[in-house]
Amino acid sequence: MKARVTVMLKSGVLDPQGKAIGQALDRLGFQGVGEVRQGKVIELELDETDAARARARLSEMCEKLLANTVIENYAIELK
Amino acid sequence: MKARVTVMLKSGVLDPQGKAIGQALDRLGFQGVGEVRQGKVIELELDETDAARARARLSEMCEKLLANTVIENYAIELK
Amino acid sequence: MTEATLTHAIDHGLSEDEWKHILRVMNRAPNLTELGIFSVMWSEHCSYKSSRVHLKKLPTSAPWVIQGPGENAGVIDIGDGDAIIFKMESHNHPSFIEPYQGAATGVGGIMRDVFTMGARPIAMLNALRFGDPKHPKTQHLVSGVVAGIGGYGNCMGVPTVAGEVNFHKAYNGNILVNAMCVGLARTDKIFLSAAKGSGNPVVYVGSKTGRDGIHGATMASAEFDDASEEKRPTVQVGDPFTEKLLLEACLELMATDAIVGIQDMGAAGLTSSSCEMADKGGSGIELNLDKVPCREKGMTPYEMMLSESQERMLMVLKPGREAEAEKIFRKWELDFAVIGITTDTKRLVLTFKGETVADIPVAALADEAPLYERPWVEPEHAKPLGEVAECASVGAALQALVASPDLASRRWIYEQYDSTVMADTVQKPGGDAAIVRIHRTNKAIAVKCDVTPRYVQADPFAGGQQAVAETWRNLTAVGATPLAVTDNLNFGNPQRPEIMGQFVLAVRGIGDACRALDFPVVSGNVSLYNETNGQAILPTPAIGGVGLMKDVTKHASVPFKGEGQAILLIGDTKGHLGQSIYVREMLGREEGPAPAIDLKIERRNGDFVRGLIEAGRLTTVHDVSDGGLAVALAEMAMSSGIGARVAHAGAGSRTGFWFGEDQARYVLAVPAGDVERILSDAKLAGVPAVKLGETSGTSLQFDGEAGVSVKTLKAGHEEWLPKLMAG
Amino acid sequence: MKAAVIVFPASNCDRDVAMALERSIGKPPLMAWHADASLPDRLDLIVLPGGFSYGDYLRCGAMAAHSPIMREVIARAKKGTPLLGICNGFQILCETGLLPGALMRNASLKFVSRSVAMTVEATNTMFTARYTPGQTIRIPVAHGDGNYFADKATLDRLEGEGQIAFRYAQGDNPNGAARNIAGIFNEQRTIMGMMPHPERVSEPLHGGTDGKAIFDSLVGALS
Ligand SMILES: Nc1ncnc2c1ncn2[C@@H]1O[C@H](COP(=O)(O)OP(=O)(O)O)[C@@H](O)[C@H]1O
Ligand SMILES: [Mg+2]
Repeated sequence: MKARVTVMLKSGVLDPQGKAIGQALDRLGFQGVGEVRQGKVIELELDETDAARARARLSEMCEKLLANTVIENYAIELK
Repeated sequence: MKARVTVMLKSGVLDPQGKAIGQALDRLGFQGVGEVRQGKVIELELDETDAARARARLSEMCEKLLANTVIENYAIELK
Repeated sequence: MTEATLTHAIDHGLSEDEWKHILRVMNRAPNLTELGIFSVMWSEHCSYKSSRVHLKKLPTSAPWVIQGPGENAGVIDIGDGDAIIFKMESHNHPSFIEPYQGAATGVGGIMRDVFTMGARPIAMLNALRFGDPKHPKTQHLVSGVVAGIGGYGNCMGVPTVAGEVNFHKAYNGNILVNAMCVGLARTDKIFLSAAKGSGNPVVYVGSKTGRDGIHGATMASAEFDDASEEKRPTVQVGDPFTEKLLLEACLELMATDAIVGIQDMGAAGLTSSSCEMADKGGSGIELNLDKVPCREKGMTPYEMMLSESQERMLMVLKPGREAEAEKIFRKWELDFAVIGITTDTKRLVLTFKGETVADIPVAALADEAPLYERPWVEPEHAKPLGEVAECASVGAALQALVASPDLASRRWIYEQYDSTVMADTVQKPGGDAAIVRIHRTNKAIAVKCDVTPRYVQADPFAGGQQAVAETWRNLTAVGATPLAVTDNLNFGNPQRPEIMGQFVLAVRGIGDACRALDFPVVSGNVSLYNETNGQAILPTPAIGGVGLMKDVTKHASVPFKGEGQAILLIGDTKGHLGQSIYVREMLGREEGPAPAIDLKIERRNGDFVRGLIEAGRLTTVHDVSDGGLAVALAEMAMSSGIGARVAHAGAGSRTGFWFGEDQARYVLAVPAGDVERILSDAKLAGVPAVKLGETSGTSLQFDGEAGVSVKTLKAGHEEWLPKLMAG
Repeated sequence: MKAAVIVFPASNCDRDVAMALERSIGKPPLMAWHADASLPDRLDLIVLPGGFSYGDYLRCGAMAAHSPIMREVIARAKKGTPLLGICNGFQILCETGLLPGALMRNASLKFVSRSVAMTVEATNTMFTARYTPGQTIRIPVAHGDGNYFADKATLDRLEGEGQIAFRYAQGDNPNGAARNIAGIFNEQRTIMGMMPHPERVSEPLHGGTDGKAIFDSLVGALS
């Protein structure tokens, strides 16, 4: 099973990278771009067929390693 | 309209971060994790209501700034 | 196996004559894998086919040279059993395509060249050339290249301590990224690349092999019809983490005596490393490609042999030592595989899935590689500069010059480089040369790289001499005794006689200066074809020098140390304005001859200054280079916040005096009471020396003009690059 | 005094901090490899050095925080063994939760390597006793992720409880850190994490010795 974990900074935590992208887009002439946030995406292959079990394992990976929950949220998608 | 751009290294391009994450998961005792790849995700607000136009603008942003198409692929999702 | 044809050969960048030559030495048509191997080994990059005849004429020996050109890097003796191993290398084209990764992998590559010989890297330098600051690509390239150099070097924990940066429109389509690595080893623990002996295991260590860097053109062959564009990344991604592990693992193994020979897999990876090791060892090598650690499925022998995946090494071990070596590499979580054996056949034999897929006499790849004496013409001599109007205000001109592209502060760049890791950096970026102490000793090396491309363009011979002289001068200015250089010769298309002429003459100039200054060339790199649509770069033979200071506490630096000190000028000032920054920036003229070089005078003046530093009589020195005397004084003032009052002290125009770029000059600041003795010592040594004025206040005052505030000068100087980079 | 420096894959200031410790203690510290699961019984100080452990991939310090030896380090720290984390070591301490907050990407988005001015905020600790209260010192930073972040309540608590060790001088904050924080303590003041590199200004040839007081303070308190 393929999974995708998206890790984003919590709202309220300043995201200078997102801000810099927004400014660069503006300089390049792209108008009407509102807030920009940048995060990480991690794609993994899991040898798991059960979705619930896969989710549980992925949550554990996120809590332990993939995200720093002091500053980041994560979301899990299975494909 | 909200959009999400995912930028991943092309397959075949070495992804040292993905590799290191895979090894770290393994050390943490998560077994059965296959290939791991890490990429970027960029979430944007666009003042656009037409999906086709939004896509076109996002593609242009990717080509010009968000992705380095020499080594990266990008995917666009509208929400 | 598909037999290769002339068309394949041409697709691989070989000429028809070279193809015929292959048929002759092979006595048959090669297959595609073999052709790929020939194309790489006979490429300009590996064979130096256009440059070798000329490089042979460079001076390469001195009593302190342990290893000259020909190995992965040059080695010099710095006493007490310590050796310095160093080399410079270019990553120009990849950095233009993908600035971050191109520059990063350039740094990684040159580090491997140095640690493969047994040295721990202790200092990094970089010589960068970008296009016109206003060119739409420049900002992106600067930011990517600098981040890439920092990203890799910082992670490795090696301080990046010096470099140089120029901007010129001639580099719009071809930037230059030259990185230099300096390492420290013991003289009795230097590792060479010869694969000596027969029956010794050939071992692959480091990262896995992927399809990195296999070039589009060479991929156009039938064997890969199903390989999609996706599968053929031509830009390599660096993994400094793995490189750091590889460094530590190699040094750990090198502490034993298990290694016969070792060589990094640089450009042309497995092909060049195995061929060169066999060639140097007078042996043969047989590789079983099934054993090569691969990152992707279905890799062909052709791909494995041509891959430029980074962070890999090839070693030949003494038989029976495999387990011990493997244990070390496993500890560092690196791939380790015995992939072959040395033989006495003097052939490179590759097997894959039980079949022989290549069988080539090693000599054919190495000794038989083509060698060209390309036709060349002497470039036209630069016309005399003609009249230059007297400048109205030295201070005002200076204010503009210190904020011009080639003179503005490089702080924005070097503050992205960790310059103090290893805790032995004594002079950080910002001095004439960087000083790095030899760990746990009281001695140090000084390092710097230099070239003034506009001089080389105007007069390749004098420009070549000048590049060496300026490097030598920068090392001298901090108090070091210059010992040896590495070079990175960046030029356009050598098949154009006028470019070849630049190359030949510049190399002669370099050789001449190195001979005169006892400053031999121990390693180097050539990068040709730096041109786009017939527009070549300025000829840019970068010189990287290393000097030694026996007592690190006796060194000099640029900033004024206090008010009331006397300012002296060492060396003769004729007021040479040809090719100066002044006429370029203030008058928009890139004209006139390059300054004349007199190496006897260079040496005499430099030896005098160094003698004073070594005697503990001098701690404030700055050499005079781009922008002339006024700029040198401004740099001393800006770095200290202390001003000066100085007056024209020679014949000729004020413009020439303050902004001329005559060579072999230094500015000193000394306690007022020492002036007389230093002037009389100079006279005895036959060294021109004159007092210009003294340090005072917070502004710089020339010939009684209204002073320019040092603070204002500094603001302009510091502002230019950050402004450019902020877009 | 017995000190140990933990070496992770791609630590790169381990040797530098060992030298600084050696100068202050008079003998070299023990170098402990990350894969070792145990540490010698009696240890007076554990140091997590700077560098790019695991390449700083994913997040700085994240992977090192989970390496085998960290379990032992955490156990010792909880029993009160003093722990000093410098740069990457500070990041690791935050990732393990031994210190609150997180070190985010520099606000400039660029690696920053330069000397910064900072003030000593607390001197009644084993790490900082040799400084004078409010002293301004200069120590180099070299990092890409030194932007200290914690929620308001945590920051208030750190300030209220005297858990701030160093602050960047006004106008010299190199990374955007909240409230100019350059270094912090745990509640018991047995753990200190800091972004600047004191080991790089610990002898005159470094161009400054402002960092040496940290090592001297530790020697004074622990031997
Ligand atoms: N790319 C770079 N990386 C590191 N340091 C640099 C770089 N470019 C310039 N510098 C530093 O900035 C200072 C000025 O450089 P340069 O003008 O080339 O010196 P000089 O005129 O003495 O040859 C030197 O200390 C040099 O080492
Ligand atoms: Mg200089």
